[in-house]
Amino acid sequence: MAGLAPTYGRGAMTNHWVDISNANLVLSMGGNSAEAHPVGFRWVMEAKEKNNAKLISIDPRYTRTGAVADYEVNIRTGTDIVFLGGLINFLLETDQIQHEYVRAYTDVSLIVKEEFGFHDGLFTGYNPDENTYDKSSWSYEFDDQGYVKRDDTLQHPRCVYQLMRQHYSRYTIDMVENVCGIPSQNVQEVWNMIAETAVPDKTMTILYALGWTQHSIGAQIIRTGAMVQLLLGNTGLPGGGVNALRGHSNIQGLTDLGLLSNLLPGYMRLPSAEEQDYQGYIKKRAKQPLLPGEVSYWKFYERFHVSLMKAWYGDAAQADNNWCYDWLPKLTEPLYDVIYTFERMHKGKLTGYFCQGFNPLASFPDKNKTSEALAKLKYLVVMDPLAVETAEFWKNYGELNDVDSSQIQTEVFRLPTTCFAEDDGSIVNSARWLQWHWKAAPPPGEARPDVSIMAGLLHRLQRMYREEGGAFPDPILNLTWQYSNPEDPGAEELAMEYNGRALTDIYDSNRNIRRRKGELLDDFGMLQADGSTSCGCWIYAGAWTEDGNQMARRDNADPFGIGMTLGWAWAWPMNRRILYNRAAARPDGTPWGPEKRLVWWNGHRWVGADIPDFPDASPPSAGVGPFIMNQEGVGHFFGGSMMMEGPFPEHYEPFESPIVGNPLHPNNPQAVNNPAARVFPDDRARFGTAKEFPYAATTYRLTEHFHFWTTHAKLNSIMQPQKFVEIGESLANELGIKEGNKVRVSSKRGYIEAVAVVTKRIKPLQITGQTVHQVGIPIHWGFKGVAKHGFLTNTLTPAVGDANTQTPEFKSFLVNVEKI
Amino acid sequence: MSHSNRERGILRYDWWSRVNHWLIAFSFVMLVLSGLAIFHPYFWSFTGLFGGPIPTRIIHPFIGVFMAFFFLIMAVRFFKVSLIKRYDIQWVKQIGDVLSNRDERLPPVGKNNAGQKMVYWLMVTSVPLLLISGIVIWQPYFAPAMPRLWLRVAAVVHAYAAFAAIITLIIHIYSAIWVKGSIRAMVQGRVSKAWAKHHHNLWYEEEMEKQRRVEDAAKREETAGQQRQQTP
Amino acid sequence: MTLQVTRRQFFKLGAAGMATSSMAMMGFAPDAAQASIRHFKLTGAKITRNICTYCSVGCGMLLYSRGDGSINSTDDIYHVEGDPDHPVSRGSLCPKGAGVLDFIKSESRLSHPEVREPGSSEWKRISWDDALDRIARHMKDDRDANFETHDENGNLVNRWLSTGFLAASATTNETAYLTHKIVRNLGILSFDNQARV
Amino acid sequence: MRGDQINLQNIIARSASMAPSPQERSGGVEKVAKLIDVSKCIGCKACQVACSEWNDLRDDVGECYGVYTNPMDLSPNTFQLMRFNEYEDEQGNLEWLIRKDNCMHCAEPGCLKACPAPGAIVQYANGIVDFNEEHCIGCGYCVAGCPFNIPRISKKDAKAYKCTLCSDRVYHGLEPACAKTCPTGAIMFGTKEDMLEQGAMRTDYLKDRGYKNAGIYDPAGVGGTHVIYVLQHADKPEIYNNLPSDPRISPLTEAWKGVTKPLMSAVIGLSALAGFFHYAIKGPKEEPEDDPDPEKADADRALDEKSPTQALQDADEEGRE
Repeated sequence: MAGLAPTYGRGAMTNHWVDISNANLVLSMGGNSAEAHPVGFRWVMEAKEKNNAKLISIDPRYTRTGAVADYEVNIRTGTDIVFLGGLINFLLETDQIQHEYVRAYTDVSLIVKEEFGFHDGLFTGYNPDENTYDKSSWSYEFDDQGYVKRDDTLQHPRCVYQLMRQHYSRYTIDMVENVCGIPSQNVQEVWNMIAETAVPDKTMTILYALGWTQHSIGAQIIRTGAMVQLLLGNTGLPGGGVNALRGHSNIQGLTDLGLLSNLLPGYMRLPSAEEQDYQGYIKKRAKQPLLPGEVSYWKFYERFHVSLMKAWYGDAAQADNNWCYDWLPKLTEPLYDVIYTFERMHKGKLTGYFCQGFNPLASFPDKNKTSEALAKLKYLVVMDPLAVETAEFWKNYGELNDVDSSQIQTEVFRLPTTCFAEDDGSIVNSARWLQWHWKAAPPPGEARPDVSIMAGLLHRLQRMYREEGGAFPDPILNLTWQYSNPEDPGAEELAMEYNGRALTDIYDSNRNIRRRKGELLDDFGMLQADGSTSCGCWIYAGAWTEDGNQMARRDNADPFGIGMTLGWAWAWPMNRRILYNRAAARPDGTPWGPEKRLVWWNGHRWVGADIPDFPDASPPSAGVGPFIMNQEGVGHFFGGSMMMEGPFPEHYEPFESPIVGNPLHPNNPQAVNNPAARVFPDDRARFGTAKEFPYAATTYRLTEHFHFWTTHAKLNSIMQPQKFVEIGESLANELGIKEGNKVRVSSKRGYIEAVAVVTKRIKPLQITGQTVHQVGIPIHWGFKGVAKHGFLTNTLTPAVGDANTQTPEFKSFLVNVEKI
Repeated sequence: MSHSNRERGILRYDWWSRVNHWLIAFSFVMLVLSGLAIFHPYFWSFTGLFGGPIPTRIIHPFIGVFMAFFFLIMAVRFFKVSLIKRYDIQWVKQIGDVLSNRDERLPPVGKNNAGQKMVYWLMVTSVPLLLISGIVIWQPYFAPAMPRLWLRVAAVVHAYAAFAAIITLIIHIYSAIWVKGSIRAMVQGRVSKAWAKHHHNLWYEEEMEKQRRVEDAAKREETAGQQRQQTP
Repeated sequence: MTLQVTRRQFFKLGAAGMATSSMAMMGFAPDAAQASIRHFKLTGAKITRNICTYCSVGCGMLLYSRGDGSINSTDDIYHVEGDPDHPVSRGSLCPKGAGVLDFIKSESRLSHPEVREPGSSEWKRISWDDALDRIARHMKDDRDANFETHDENGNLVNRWLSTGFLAASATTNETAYLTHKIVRNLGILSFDNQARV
Repeated sequence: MRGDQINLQNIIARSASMAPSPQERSGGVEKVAKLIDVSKCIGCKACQVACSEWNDLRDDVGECYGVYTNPMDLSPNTFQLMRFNEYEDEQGNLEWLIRKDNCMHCAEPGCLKACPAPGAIVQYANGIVDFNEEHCIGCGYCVAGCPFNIPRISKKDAKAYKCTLCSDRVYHGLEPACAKTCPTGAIMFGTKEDMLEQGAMRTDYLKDRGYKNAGIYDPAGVGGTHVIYVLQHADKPEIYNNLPSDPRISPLTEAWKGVTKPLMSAVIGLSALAGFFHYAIKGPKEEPEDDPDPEKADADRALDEKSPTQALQDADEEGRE
């Protein structure tokens, strides 16, 4: 999650599900945790019971989370930074921050470059023609040794503390009321509740999901939340943190394993086209500490990288060929994300496309554009257990998918695959637990596991390249393939491959043997940069060791009674359950409070209920910071150059906003929407205005359904059979819509029809003196499956993404609603 | 058949009245048996007479409708003779004499005595109640559409009306057994003149009067015929 | 013939009827008052431990299947419930997980490879070998035609931009790892997963 | 199936049966209860799905009626249903009250009382009221008898269905499917004693949080229930989608099935007996021709031979006498 890594060092959920029960306050914002993750939400209810914790739900709608919340607030979609920025301002101005934590574990004292500035909604270095920033001024002042200058008194005008204070001084409570639409009295009450957790032994946990990510400023919203948790001293502690509640069962695993355009496994990055030099590539990524004595764990980047290359290319990867550095594809664009790819596909620049258990026609913004783009392919391969919409984009389903098959020349292959019940393997939950599962039954008919399909394709390509030659076959022909059954590699062998093993005997610094040749590695501490280890995903080292499959462990003992169950499955990194847990102890190594004991210094080493996320022999006196992935060892309020929009989160309106201008910068047209967002001209032409499309719409999931899968499952289809949209009572009255009426919801990009759910749970908001109605549109239902067929919601959504991740802005756009 | 009794005595019930009565009687007995079967576990085994519990539940309302139809016909046809007359009140006052078989002390009555009329009127009241309440609780056709309060009221009405009807039935059957000659009247249709004179004197005289007129007419006809024969 | 029922006969009929019904009343209606609960459907089932395929809470699941693994039987999952040992879910499942049986057994599960030829409006069943041969041929033709070894600035880039790949979000790590290993080494950059939508 | 037949020892009441249940050796069975804590319920319908999955029920895929509740009503294939109500109090505060509607398993079940089919409805010693479709005759009396409007008659087989409280699972030592699956712990299962204790704890908790009228719903009118609710507003159960505030077996049902049932049966039997004894004591009204007095009988026989004219003349004479 792109907002967390620039703040804390890693992009993952900081704590874990059961740990939510250790919270004193739960903030559910940017997500509807009760509906999207009901079982995880159990631990919120436990916190309420066990700690008398309160639950605050902040959402555009009164949701099922709201139904059991102690405080329920409705916010205009896409304005979370204003609310959280106002909170930062409130905490700083009333001095309700966790002082000891903030001073010791954050960057408040670091001094920023003089050139850095922020004027009328834009940071220094903006290039309006390219919609990009020159980020050279977004950095620290360094001393002679290359370390960052600091002022521990926090008085320096350019120390992070003062800059932050100044930046958020504009986020007053009136501004919050005006922009978010929450009455200031309610805002104040929520802020007061949150501020109570600034004391050392009380924690708030933040639960968020796509309600924060799916905005053009999504990553910055998340970062604002993360900053709040630093100010309150809630990160690293049990019952604290910023918890990204991931959507799919193994989306964490796929991200860990780098199945994104710019990544390699373990959050290593593919080189850009300019990085022709291997040493330069490593040097840039092997980040050295910026403060004396800090860990800055990425400094070992080369070990991880070389071990990956050895896992992929075996003996072909050698020091003298830079471990096959040249074989890796190089990036020109920062991301080859899906919006970019479908834009190119729409322009006819793609020949083929593979969808492995993924339904882009339903999942991507602007369905009509997606459909047109797919029609320009020569071939499309869909591997899926289910008959999904994408595989039939060429088939006419009346109004639901109005296409002319005869005009579509795409050759479409639909390959049946196994589902989870029919294979062995591990998946990673949101809390980074790798959990192994076992096959229970054979798949239907001729369905095959994805692994066997991928192997089948690879072998055919290898044969053709061997026989016919062709474009750059080296990496294809040299891929390691030491599997017992080359046609269908076993999950166990693959797990051992990504765990890593010694390729020669490995010795420690005292020449004691640590691992013999061929043995599996215990953890990433054993990785070597000299080619003597292989490891397919360095953060997973330790998942399958010589002691066996750690992911299959089933000891649920919880000796400390705070839910750490270290013997259940295996969590990356190193089986640590709460990230940055060094911060759960005071600088002197003692817990912040008896209720918040997690890891502590016992005089010799770090011990406790969790595995320390820290060098376990580094004494408190050494003053090493708890955020070991960050170069400074501390948490970042100042994001440096890591974010596209600037070092401090700033509010910009959604690209389709129901109001005119950005109330924070009414006079700067460049600062209305995210200035660093990438918008393709064709897509910009398909944005609507509030004049034509007056209502703010947001999309979401219902608890009865999972994306477009469960509309194929009868039980779930019975529970929610048909597509609907939620309309507030007052808007429904205005439009003469009654509960159960059919309505047409349209945006600039198309229309859908659905049943109206008229509800008291959506109330009109007062935004800068104008009434704004919000409309809720669940994403589920399509033209396949056993539920009532319906229109795809993404017919309506705009193709614009977050500037950092290109996550589409599904949560805020404009629609019109008519009764039909 | 030489020993035919067709012409003996007086015709009390014509063939349709008899058929109608017995259709109702048989249906009613079946209704009682099937109804009691699902009324109280004492009678559960009656379900065996109908092929099991579910057939019992299914068949009961159909018989009910069947019976109600024929009952309607009979009720119309028997309406006139069931109107209450002055002597009926006297008869009821002397119920002790009725029960003690002191028939000679009773006032002469018409075709039906007060007891029979009470049976008529009780049935005329309870059968429609049974029909309506039965329809309300009739599964699976009507009951699912009925509010639960209606179901409850109907169930109570059905039970009470059925109770009244069954008691009436028992009195009715017993009376038939008790008053010799009644069964023959309803099975064969005719009663002896003595029986008629004894139990329903007014009706007997009416009948005799009717027959006399018929005979007189026949005689006149005969005489006229003879005269024609004699006159060439 | 006329049916002549004397009163004696009438009595006899009634008595016979009474006798029959009293006999039944005295207990010749067997089973009537017995009750039996439903057959316990898990008896003898094989239990397989699994993790829910839907969201990222990662609840523990017990899959109950018929068939004991003997060579002449096939396993068939017929019930799913929560794994009470699992520290997060402790036996609970949400509405999606609780209904996952109908996902596994969905009528829209695919069972054989199919192709839709250009311009056609229907599917055609093909064999796995045909499907994989044809797809691999498409891939090779495209890759050979459009592979970029160098960008416009002359940098070595070794990439294949004219085919893209979307990876699943519920497959195993092992599948994902192998998929990454193959896709990246074909030179594909338009590679994404469901993390963002 | 025989092996699964629950020991009759553990049945404490059965519909339409005169046979007493065994009373001895029944001490080992504790009363159970399901506690539904509405204040912890998020209305996710996991219970609804798990119920259908366990009980092999698949209702029709219906349509959206403009509300979250779906299907719209209980049915033979929907044993339980989450009913949603957007409730605004006098101050205009919105609460989304979501109630799981299912059989309450009354200690004094109206359905059992109304049922005429022996053994079609039984109450186990643990308190579960179970329908045994094998014995159900489909009369629908249970529908009329239930104070909570729960049983539904199938259109396919004309039999009554409702929540069994997973009697099959409970018999095997498991909790009901809904209780097991409930993600938030809003549904709990245990002995009734424990559940009342848990409910009391939750009530105190809710009172601490400002719900002055929080309480347990265990209505005395039906002798208490084996499904009990914790309500935030126990003083107004009707705001939870018409949960009856004082449910009891309808007086009409009592009038129909209570003491009147044996009483009527007895009266019917007695009236038949009365006839018999009347006959025995008073004897029949003989046919006039069979008069024990031979003279009268002869006269009556003679009467039959007379012509109507003669008969009328005789009558006139009698009248003159």
